[in-house]
Amino acid sequence: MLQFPILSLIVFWPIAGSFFVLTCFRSPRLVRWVSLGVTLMELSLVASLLFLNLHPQAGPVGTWLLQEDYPWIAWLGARYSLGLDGVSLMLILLVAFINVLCVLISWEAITDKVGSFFFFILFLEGTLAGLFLANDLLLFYLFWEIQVIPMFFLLGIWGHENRIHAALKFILYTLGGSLLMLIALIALYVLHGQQTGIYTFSVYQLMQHAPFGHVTEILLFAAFLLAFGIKIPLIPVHTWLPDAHTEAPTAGSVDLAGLLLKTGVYALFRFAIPLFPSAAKLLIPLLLTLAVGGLFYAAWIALVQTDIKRLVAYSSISHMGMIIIGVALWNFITLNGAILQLVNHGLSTSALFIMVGMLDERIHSRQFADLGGLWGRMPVYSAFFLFFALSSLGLPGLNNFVGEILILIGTFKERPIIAILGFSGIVFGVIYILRMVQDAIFGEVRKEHVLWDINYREGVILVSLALAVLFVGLHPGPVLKILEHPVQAMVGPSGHLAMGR
Amino acid sequence: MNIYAVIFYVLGAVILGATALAITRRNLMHAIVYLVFSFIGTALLFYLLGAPFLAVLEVVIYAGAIMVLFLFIVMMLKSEPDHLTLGLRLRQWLPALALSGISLIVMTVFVLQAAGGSGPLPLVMASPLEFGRFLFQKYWLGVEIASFLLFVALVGALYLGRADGKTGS
Amino acid sequence: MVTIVPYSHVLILAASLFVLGAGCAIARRNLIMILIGVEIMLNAAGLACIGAAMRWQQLDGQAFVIFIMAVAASEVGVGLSLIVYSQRRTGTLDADRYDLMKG
Amino acid sequence: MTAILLILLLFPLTGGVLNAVVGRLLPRRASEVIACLGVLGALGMAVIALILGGRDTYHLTFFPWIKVGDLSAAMDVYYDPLAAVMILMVTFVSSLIHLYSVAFMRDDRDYVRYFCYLNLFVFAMLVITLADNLLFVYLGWEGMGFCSYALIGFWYQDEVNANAGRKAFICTRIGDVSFSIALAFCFVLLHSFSISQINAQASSLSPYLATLLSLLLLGAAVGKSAQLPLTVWLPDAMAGPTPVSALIHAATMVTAGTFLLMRLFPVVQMSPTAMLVMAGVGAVTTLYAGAAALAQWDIKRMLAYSTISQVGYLFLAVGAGDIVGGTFHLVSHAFFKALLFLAAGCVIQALAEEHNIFRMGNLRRLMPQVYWLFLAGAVSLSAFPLLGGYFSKDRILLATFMHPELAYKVLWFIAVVAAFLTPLYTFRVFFVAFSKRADGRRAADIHPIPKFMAAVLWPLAILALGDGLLNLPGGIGKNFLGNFLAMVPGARPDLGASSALEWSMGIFSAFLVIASLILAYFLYSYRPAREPAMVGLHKMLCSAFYLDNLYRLIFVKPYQAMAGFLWRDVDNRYDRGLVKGAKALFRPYRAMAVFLWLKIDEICLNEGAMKAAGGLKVLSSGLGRWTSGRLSTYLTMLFLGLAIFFGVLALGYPW
Repeated sequence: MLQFPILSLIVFWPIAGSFFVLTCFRSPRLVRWVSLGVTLMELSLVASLLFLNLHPQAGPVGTWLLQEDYPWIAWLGARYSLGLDGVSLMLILLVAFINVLCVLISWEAITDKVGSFFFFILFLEGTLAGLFLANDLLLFYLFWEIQVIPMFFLLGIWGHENRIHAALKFILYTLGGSLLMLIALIALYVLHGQQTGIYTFSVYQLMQHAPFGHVTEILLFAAFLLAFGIKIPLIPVHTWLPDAHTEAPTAGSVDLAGLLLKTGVYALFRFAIPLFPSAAKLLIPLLLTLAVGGLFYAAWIALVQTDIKRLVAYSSISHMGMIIIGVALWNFITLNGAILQLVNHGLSTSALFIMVGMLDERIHSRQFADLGGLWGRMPVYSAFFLFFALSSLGLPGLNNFVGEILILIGTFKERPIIAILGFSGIVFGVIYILRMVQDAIFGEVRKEHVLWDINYREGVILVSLALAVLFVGLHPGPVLKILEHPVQAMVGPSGHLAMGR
Repeated sequence: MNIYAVIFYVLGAVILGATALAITRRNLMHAIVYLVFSFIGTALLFYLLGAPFLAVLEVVIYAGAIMVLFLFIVMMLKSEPDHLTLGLRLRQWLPALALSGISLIVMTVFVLQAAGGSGPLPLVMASPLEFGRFLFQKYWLGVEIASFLLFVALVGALYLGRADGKTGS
Repeated sequence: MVTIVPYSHVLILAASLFVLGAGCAIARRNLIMILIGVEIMLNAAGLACIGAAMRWQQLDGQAFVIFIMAVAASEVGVGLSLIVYSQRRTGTLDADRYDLMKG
Repeated sequence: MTAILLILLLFPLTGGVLNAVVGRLLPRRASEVIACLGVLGALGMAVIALILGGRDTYHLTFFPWIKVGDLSAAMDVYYDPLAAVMILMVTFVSSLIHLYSVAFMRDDRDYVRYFCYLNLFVFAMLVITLADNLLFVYLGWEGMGFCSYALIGFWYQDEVNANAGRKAFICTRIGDVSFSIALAFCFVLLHSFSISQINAQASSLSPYLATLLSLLLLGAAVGKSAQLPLTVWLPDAMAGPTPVSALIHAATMVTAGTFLLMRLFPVVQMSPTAMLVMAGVGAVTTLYAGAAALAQWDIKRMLAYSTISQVGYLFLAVGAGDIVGGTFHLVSHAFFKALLFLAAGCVIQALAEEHNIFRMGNLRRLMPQVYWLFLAGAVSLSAFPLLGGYFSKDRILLATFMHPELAYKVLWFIAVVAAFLTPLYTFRVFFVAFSKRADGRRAADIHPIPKFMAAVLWPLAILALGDGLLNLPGGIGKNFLGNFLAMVPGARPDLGASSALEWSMGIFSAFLVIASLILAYFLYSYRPAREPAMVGLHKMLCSAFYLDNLYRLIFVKPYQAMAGFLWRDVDNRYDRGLVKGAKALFRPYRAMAVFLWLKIDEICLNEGAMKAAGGLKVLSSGLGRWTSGRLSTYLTMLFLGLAIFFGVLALGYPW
């Protein structure tokens, strides 16, 4: 249907690259350069989409910028259909950008079994790109399941002290949730089939279904919500995240925080809510309480962490709470803000994890008791650390502020109380971030270490991230323009959650 | 109830009796000899059911080759007689009997109920020539594969059976 | 046209033979007897095929018996050599003594 | 006009960024020059803008920032006389401070970081003064909050400074919450962020909403200008270098709050109740801070409290509806307070970081130049007749007195008492520190400070003293500032008070100041003052009515009961691993967080999930027993499967 299947290329190029990397595992140096080449190629591919001045065209599976739709399992009605719109374009751009950084960070950090490490990283990148592009429910579920495996190995093999426990918990949580989702998915498939006679997995058709019985709709939505809630993570099911982060290698936790959390939110607003609008409408209060609860709960706990990586992990839970407020309210401004905040969180939290990783490389410990007074001996590092800490606490002029303001002002229109809670939630955010900054950089030196400032490679990573953060912060125009059309399509003309058709 | 039906039931009885005896013998030699009788009975039945070539084949392969092989192995190993006491050790046979009983009953009920199965069998004989031509026309590939299978079995048996120093008892 | 016994009786005969074979395979402890049980089962299958061939006047059933015999022969060959091989190593033919796979 | 203002904004920004990026590579002199140029350039631009702009207002857009649906925030500027006066004052005072700090930080290694933050600070303040879009103001607002955090905690080596910086940031951030809510209110009610449109639509607001909105704005201003109840952070902010304190507490940060209220005066004007609350907060804070300043032994903390009280006057002025008086006092306060701070800086550096006034003395003879500068500042602060602050403070008192409502008479009385206290605490410090004392300082232990530091203060001194000319009630400079600000919405050039009332008020306040001066002379200069013991009334005043401890108390009581048991075991076990920085926070927050972390997060959520997983293990070991390894069991299992299969078929079969 399309002359050059660029979307499939974007999805399968990293996967092909990963297998190629696996073959040349003999020399680590070669592996590193090849994987860097693969990720850079992927980034250029995705970037080329930006300059292709695509405009949305209607296709068999709804209006997308680009779409590929081939029969996959014909008798089941599952089609291999990838669709690109503004939102997924931004997210795969984030995926490609973050993965280049992942390769660069683990240049010296990873010494044993280098070949397989980069295999998992690239494989994960491919599956993530696939997940963000898939708009066939089965294909989406396929990628959703596959992405857990490389992450599990990344955590399990190259992690820190009790990595096995963390990896086990990670896989138990994610798979538990997604099994429930599988059941819901099948139920949806069958119910839709009975209703309309055509058995298909394509989300476009599934969305046209007339609302099922009241209870079934809520049950299905709850199952989807649980699976995505675990990944986001929402409050009661978040305990795997801090462990997974503290034990993961730098590249692993950057991938985990930067990208995997996004899949949960993306799936929520791309699949769960449009598929069950009436149920979503009913569960908005629940979602909001979980989100606001998460915002305060994680911020409060982050305050007392003794391990800097755990603190950043809890901070990302708190940020995710803010994003979910935006998604739950589902009006044009908050949804725009939430999606923008997804990209921002990806940038600033990955930056923080990268910096903590660099610290770990130098001091081999993440406890606050060993840090302190870094500004004296690592001024450039500490300057960047302060910069990214500010970006994550939402200083205006940097990226998170734009997202947060959009979300909270959009929320103010419909639910002022939630917005006020959100605003005060930010204050808690300020408290624990400042505590982290003070205990890490300022204050007197607690332990003597041999410290060297950031070298050329680390410099490139941090400068590129800083530029991205500043660009989105000061000039979010182009990003918002890309997001405008898809969000308008999702929100529907009424600007609110379109009632069940 | 023509003569052929009588022969059929007699042969059936002979086969079942011989097999039943074969599987309950304590002494292996006896079991194998009874089995040979049972296979010869089956061969005759094949002949009755219009498959003369296969009847001969049955005698040659089953009664001939396989049973002789068993005899040869049993004599070679001359292991201690099977300690199965004559008295039926209930605990050992109970599961077998129970399961066999259930499945037998169900099979027979099915067979009797099944619509297409109960038609009387016309007496017609497939001559070996006709059967040979049919076999090599339609199932030439199957026969090749069967031969290859036998060849592989041969190699396997040889390999396992070789008496190198390492595995000497 | 002369007809002999109805097809169902042939099937019943084959079924009982099959059940006898299975019973032998399960009940007996001696490896050789188990192998014999399997042989009986294969033979019963052959019988059923012959009956079917006669019932529907197609030679495919009989062709199939050839393959059954081929399989049976190769199976006995390999089975017996295995038995000899293991008997030489462990000195016994009792099936229950081979329980390395426990656990 | 757009170009001028754009360059005005870009000057400090480029100065700051240049310093941050390449500052380390340049020699010390070069980075200092960049910093000073940044601010002096801005001053030049401000003057040009004043000449060209004259008295009319301009709306200029620079840069479209966020555009989502009907929410649009562009970086645009609303330049009117009020902003003109403010940017002139801010740039002038900051450039003087920059020049002063070149000398002040002469032997500090981290000068690059210092100048970078200072420039960014001035940039943020200019953004606040010029911005039209409230989001753009918020950008400046937060930027200034961050720069103050970084500058107060500049000497981060020891924990106290870093904590003070953080406390300042968090307290202002609490204020910012009400600002962001006000922001959201504006968008929801008036569908736009731009100040000019909000002012235009202000009349459409219902009284209730107008009150709510202006109270929220008041909350923001209180947070930033350290009025009650958020005054705790300002005295601690003295931990930063003195020029920073001068910049923060004289020229920029504290005035930003009142400026915001003046800028949105049409909205505030709509609700008399909000204005009364504003005036009340102002008056009470003046009295509170004035009393606290009386008992301070640290020269900088005294100046901090005096700033709080003077800013209280500004709130009183805005509350009484007199923007001209407010601006007038704001400008004069900026001059004499900057002068006092910088002079104190000279004294501190000369006496090797000595802050306690009772251990100074004989400075009149040892440092004559600083003596005269400090005297000029003190005189204009205490509103000595015909000098410095006299006319501006007198105008505010007059405006409050003339306000029709009775409540304003009470506020007027409070303000008068505070006006009486101001000369008292200023000259207390003056006499104790500078007059001859037996146990005073000797010439030997005076560290030489560069001439340049004191010299740069003279323009400030002249302006502080001559400031009254700007807006004389009568005579030649008649209402010069008032007429200039006439175009600003809500500004009334002259109060239209009868000349008799004016004269009587003037004489009354002059008499007041002289009486307080005489009292101060007797109390502190006649008999050499000893350092009073920290007990009773003195202790209460010194610690500002224990407000700081009061806050800790409010937060301690509710949690103590709940977290009782946790307090002992978890806290001790937890404390060993904790770093001192976190402990400085309010203890109950920490206990609550630890409770959440250890009890809820770790135990019930974590272990709960693990027990569920454990259940699986029990199940699987049960199954394990079946694989006994005996061949027969496997075969039986196989046959059992077949039998069951047949059984099921049999059941399903239509008999």
